[in-house]
Amino acid sequence: MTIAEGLSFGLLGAGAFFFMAGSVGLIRLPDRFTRLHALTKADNVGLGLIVLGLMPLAADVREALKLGLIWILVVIAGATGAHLIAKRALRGDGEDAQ
Amino acid sequence: MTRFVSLVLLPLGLAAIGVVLIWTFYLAATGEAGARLADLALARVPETGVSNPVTSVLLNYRAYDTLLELAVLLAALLGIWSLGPAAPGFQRGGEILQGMVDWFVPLLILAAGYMLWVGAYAPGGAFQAGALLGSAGVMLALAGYPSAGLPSERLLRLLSILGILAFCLVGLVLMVLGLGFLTYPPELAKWLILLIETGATLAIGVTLAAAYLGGRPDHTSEVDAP
Amino acid sequence: MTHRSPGLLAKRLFLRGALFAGVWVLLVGPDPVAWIVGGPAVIGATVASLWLIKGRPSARPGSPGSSLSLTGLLRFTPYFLWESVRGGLDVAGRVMVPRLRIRPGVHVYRMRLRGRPARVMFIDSVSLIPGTLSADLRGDQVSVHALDTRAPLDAELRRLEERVAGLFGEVLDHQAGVDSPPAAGGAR
Amino acid sequence: MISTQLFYGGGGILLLLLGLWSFLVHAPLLRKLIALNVMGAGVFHILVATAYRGLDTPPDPVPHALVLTGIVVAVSATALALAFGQRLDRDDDR
Amino acid sequence: MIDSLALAIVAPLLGAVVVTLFPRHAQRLGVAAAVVSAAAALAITAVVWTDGVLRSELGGWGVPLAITLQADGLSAALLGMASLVALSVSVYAGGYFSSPQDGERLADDSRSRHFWPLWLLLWSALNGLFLAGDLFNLYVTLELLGLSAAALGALTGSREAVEANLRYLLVGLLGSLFYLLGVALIYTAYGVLDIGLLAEVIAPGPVAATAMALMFGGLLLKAALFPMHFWLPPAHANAPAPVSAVLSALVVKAAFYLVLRLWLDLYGPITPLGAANLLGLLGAAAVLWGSWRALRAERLKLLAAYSTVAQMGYLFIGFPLIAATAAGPARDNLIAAIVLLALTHGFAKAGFFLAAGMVQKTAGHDRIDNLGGAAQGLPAAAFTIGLAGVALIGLPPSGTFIAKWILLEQSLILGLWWWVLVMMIGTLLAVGYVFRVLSRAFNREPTPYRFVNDARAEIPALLLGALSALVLGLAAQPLWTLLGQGVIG
Amino acid sequence: MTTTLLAAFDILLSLTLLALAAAALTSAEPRRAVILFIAFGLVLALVWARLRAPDLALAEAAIGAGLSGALLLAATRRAKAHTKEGASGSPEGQP
Amino acid sequence: MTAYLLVIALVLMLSIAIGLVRVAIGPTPSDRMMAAQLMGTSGIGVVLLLAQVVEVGGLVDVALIFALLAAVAVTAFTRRRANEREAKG
Amino acid sequence: MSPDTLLPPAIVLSSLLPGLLIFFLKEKSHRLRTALNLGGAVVKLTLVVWMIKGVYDGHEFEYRWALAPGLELVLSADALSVLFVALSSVLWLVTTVYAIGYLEDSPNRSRFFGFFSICVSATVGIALSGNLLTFVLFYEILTLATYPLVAHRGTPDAAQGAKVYLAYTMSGGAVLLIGAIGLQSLVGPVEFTQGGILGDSAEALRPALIILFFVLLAGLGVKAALVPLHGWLPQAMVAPAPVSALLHAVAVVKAGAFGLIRVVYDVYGVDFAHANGLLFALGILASITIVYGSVKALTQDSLKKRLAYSTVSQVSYIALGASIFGPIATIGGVVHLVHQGVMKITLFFCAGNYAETLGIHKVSEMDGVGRRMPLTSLAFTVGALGMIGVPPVAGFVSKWYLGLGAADSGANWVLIVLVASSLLNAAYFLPILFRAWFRAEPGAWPKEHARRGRLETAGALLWPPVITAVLALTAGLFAAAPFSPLEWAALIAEREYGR
Repeated sequence: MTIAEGLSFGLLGAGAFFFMAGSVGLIRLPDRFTRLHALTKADNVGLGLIVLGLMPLAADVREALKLGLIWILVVIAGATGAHLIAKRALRGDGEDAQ
Repeated sequence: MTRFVSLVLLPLGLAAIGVVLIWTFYLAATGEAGARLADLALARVPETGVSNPVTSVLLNYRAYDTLLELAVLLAALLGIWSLGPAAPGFQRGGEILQGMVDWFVPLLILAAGYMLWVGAYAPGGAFQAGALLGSAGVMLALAGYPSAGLPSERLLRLLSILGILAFCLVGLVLMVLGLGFLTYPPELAKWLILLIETGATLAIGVTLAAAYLGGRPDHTSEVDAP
Repeated sequence: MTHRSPGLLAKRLFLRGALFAGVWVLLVGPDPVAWIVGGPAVIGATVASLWLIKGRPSARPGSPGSSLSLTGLLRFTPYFLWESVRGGLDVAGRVMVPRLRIRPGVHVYRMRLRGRPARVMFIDSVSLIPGTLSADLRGDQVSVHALDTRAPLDAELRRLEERVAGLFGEVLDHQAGVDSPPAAGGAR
Repeated sequence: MISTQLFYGGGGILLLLLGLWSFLVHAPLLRKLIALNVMGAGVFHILVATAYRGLDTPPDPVPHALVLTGIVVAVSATALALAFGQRLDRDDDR
Repeated sequence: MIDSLALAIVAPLLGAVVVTLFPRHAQRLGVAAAVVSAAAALAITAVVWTDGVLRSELGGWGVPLAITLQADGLSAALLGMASLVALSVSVYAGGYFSSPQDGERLADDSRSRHFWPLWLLLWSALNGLFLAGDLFNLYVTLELLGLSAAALGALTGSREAVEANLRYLLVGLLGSLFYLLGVALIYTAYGVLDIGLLAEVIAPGPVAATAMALMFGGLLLKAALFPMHFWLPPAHANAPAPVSAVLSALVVKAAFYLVLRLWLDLYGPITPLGAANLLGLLGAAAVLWGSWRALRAERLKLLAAYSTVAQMGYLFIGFPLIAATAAGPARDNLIAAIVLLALTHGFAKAGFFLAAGMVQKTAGHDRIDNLGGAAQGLPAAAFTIGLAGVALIGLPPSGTFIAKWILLEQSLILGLWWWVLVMMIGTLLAVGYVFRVLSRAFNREPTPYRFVNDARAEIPALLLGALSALVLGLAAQPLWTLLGQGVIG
Repeated sequence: MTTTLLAAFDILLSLTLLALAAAALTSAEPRRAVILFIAFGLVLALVWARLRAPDLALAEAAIGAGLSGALLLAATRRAKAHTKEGASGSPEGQP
Repeated sequence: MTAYLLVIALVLMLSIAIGLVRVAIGPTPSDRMMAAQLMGTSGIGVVLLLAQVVEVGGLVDVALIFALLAAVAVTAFTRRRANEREAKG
Repeated sequence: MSPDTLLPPAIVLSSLLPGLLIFFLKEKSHRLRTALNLGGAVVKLTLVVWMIKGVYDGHEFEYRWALAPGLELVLSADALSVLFVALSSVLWLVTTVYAIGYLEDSPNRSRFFGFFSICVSATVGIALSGNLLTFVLFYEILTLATYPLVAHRGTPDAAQGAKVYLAYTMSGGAVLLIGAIGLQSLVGPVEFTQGGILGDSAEALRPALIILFFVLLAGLGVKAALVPLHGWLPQAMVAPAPVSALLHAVAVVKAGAFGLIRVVYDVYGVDFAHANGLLFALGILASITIVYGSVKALTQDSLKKRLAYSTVSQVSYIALGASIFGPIATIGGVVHLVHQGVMKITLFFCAGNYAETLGIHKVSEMDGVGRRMPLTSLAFTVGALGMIGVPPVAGFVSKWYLGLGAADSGANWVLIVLVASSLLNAAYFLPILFRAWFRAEPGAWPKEHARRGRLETAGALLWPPVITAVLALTAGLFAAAPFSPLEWAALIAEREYGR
């Protein structure tokens, strides 16, 4: 196992851990807002670590950068989505309350 | 009685169908069909002008299917238009949403171009590209752009038929030249396919976005930004 | 297109075009033939991008437009990455223990950033740093939801805001009142 | 390879049955459309499973192309059906 | 080299494109496209007649990779019928949508705009379906057909129409999915999609049987065979008249064509008699139920729609007879008779609906009991309904008479008297419902009339009626010649 | 080892897919059904990816995540506003 | 390495499966939507891992599209039509 | 295609084409319509004369057109068909003239004359049918074309009558169709052949053939108004008088009776039918109908109804003739086809004249009508006496031959039927004549129309019954002359029995 592979091992494992943490948070946390915290933070970090872990395995630099681009997009989308959901919940949209 | 049917008879019937299907699928999959069309289709990919086998099938071996598929899309769009005007647009997006849209829409357009180009040699192609364009339209509609960034009705109509038009014209020209309908000469195949795919991408994108609006283009609505 | 000045338009055109061209190369690779499609795609993306911000002021009134600075970016990136990891760890730490360590609540923060991109960046980043989540924006009032209202939220947010300001080369107005009473109650 | 084919083919058949059941039992348009789409996914499963030839052999492109066409058709039909539904709702408003 | 097969599909398709592009001139461009399309399709019929089966492997790849287009006698016969009906409907639609009534000008104009492109797409799908030689390609044409048909059917915009056609759309989608599942199974088992190649390798067994059940199940749903007919009457009765004509005359017929095609090419030889008997049984039920409901219908178009259900039933009664007859002239006659029945019904029902549309437009409604004045004021329309009625009942000299004669004779020869009974009961019920309408045309009040009032609308309908009631009965022999190209004999 | 893991992955993937389908199909509440269906589309794309059909995965991702989801969600809002079937018009209604 | 990647993918699938529970139990539509978004993010991870396992390059593009469109569903979920009023008093 | 081949279709088309053209005429084009009507009738008559000559000289007129493999349209001429064709052509001409007068100024004449012409074309087609398929084909067309005529007036009565007519004839048509197809499925295409085609049929088929005979009988019996299938005929009285004439004398009931003759003689063959007891059954049925019709006629006050029941009775003489084994009775039956037609049409024309001119519809209103309308009443008297069988009117000849034939073949019970029927005929006709000639005129007629011209009524209404009455007399007086109906019937019988 090379150093790169070892690094990948660790990063991927950490990423998986964050994903699990996000999911557990999604289940355990008591309300919508707190769950959103889990989602945005844990998942973004998780994916980021996975992407980092996969970068050494990528065929070339371009491929690796593409992975990075994907992560940035996910982060922006995730943050925006969380903001929109939270805004809607906060403004107490009638439809939303069950 | 209806409860009995839906709770007892129907599940039993479905289970029976399921057993038969699984059994016959087992027989079919383990039968002697072997490689099916795979080997033949893969072997002749180099002659098709593109190196992505799926694109070879979609735009060369079975291009006629794809032509009709575009017609299906057009029919759906025309049907949607015939059902009346579009629903009212969305409220204007806030700063944050707008901030995302500002970047994602251009990127979607870029990605659509990427899909279109990459389809020749790797996974991707006109439909995926068109879907991305359409999604860009959806995103604009969601951000409060009343006509989802679509052009005027005239241009919209032109764009929506572009795929079929490119297909038919290429097919007919080749036919008149004596090659047969949609029989590309190998040296030109790559470019003809690209031409058709470009038309198809625009048509699919515009069609999906217009379909999302869910009604005929409103003559009075603003085309520009809100 | 009605951008305020031809110079600004040209600058934007160039910057964005270059950026999208870069993304194209990133996606497709340096294949010259690919520009047959890539050219129109980049142009399309650039035009769309300019069309989207057409007629919209690039900043809220009362401040010059902000523009991304390279040095700011170099300084901001590691900070942001680190804060993100911290945020992740923070959440993981709170939920992976038997008793949840949370005390959620909404906190209102007055944002001082003027430039549009900077504001968006700030709001998005709020959600990624530990314990905070941007939940609403009305004018300059940002409703921030916190996992733990006992944490020094204002300080954290102010630090983030300054970093973002630095990123966009903006000067923050220090007189603006930053402390507003936290909104009472939880999210329910 | 054959077991993977059978596994996913079987999954497809289950999806199909689920969708069919829902289509027959539930009246609202939205549920019927979802049911149809799930059924479609089931059929596509069978085709894609047929095309699969293991991790080392390239899959059969023909069923992939067929499924792609099928997906487009399904989307078109869904959009049209939703427009029908919208039209009916608008009539209700009047 | 001109590939006339591709041309017949591309012509209406390009027509649809052009009409979409210039909606303001939809009317004129549409009629022009209709003429070209009909010419292209009729040319195929003529060429098949003289030169035999036409084949074209698109893309030059050859089977099994390429999609085959193929026109044998059966395709050519239905193609010819479809072209004539379609052309008449196009001419009629020109009049139907452009004559405004009580300030509906604007709505009508927009309806006309939407009618033409969808109609040409539907036509293209029909031609494609009749010419297809590939199982999956058939799926695509079926979907195109279903989508455009449902959209057209809802053009009246009434709530009933939209509801009915939404149901039609959903049912059609379900049917297509079953069909596609069958195709998937076939491809898994045999690895080909070309019907000709498949016919060589298909073998009796559970796989073929299941695939057949699935494909037929889907198609029968689309063909509205009892008890899967529930969607048809409301959908057909609420559509605009030219659309009803097309739906009843061509669209359900297309599904039937496919069943017949698959039966003759693929499944007939490997299917047990029981399956055919089941088809016949359902057909018989359709005849009885459809005729009965038609008799009880209160509205003219609903009556016509239920009559379609019944007439589809007759077509399926042919299957047990075919299956029970050994190959030879008798079987050939049966096949030809069924095709003749389908063609006659196509012309008759189209004529019927077009005429009904005229009556409805004049009267402002289509309640049969109150139609007296309108029917008497429109002798040509009433006469058309009469001619079409003759064909629907099966009176001489319609094509139906000849076809029923052959079917009845063969059932008696085979000793299957129950089919005779069903057909005769259906016939008498048809007498009932047709004359219920016709009797309205004999009203007390004197109407100083002209025979033809609106030539553009009435002449096509009249010609269709005459084709079904006179020409096809007295000159059916050419059909045998046409079907001799690759189907029978 | 890889085979076993792959099998486990297949099973987990398919179970998730089936569970999502079942949940989506049994949801009476339209929005819940649609959200489940969107998730179903996501997982379906994973299945295509697993079966080496990247073209399909791309298409499913583009359609399922983008268009279909948005379309269906737009419809749920209306479905919510009109929970009960509207009264049908008169049977003799004229177009 | 492949085996390890598969293990990670399995863990991610598991997190998707857990998310499924939240979609099922809700209670608010927001919760379901959130969970669907989680599935999207995890899905991207799975796709990226699969890209290595089944060695199909195009799968990275699948992840790219997922990322680009991740926000569409959420946005569609939260937006209101122009003629709808805010429910809050 | 020689003229001999084309003559049969030409005879059919000579009325069909003008009929179709008439549909497209405007209501006002009175002259053109009249010209087409009369022109067609004259052309047809000319062609028929040509054909009579040809058949007499032994020419073969046969036209064949393949409808489908194994299904042929055959138009051919033998002595029997020529007899029927001649009858209908002559009566059509007369009826057309009458109808033009009768319908003057009434609405929807284009429609009326269009269907009228199709009706006659179908009748001629029936007469010229060379096989069972062709017969069925024209038989159904006849049904179809008469429906609009019966319904023509558009009154609720007319609609009801037309509905009943349709129900009876369509059911009959369906039964006939099954019979015809059944026969064809057993023995192949059924061509009408003198002496029948079943002579050498297999023994095993016999039961099926016997059943099919009764199926065919049931199908044909509806139009021939055999009891109990006669119910439509009295109901159809609501139709205008020319239509009644057409139904009773020229086309409909005649088509049924003609079909019976064809089936007995040219399909089953009289020997086969006799040997299997089919003739006897037919005879019984005919006898019952004869007596029943007469008894019912007695009780009718409505003139047209009385005439209608009289038709029920009289048409069955034809069937009776066919049912007695032996050439003499055959002559009687066949010649009655013509004689009944000529006499009955006279009676209906007269009834129409009474109704049109004076508004008389009932027997009880006819007091003294002879003085008011002498020529009409004279014609009526001739017709009525003929029906009773008083010499020298044509009816006597028919009954004479029927009686002679019955005695010859030993069916003495038939004589009783004949005598009883004649007495009944007298009982319902003589009171009418008595009222017309010997009762005093009432003060006013129910509804007298203004007199047109010098005559008792319009010329177009007056001359047709006078002509047909003269024809009825002539046919009786000169029964032995060449080309007389009797001579012709004898020729037919001779050929059928092959002696």
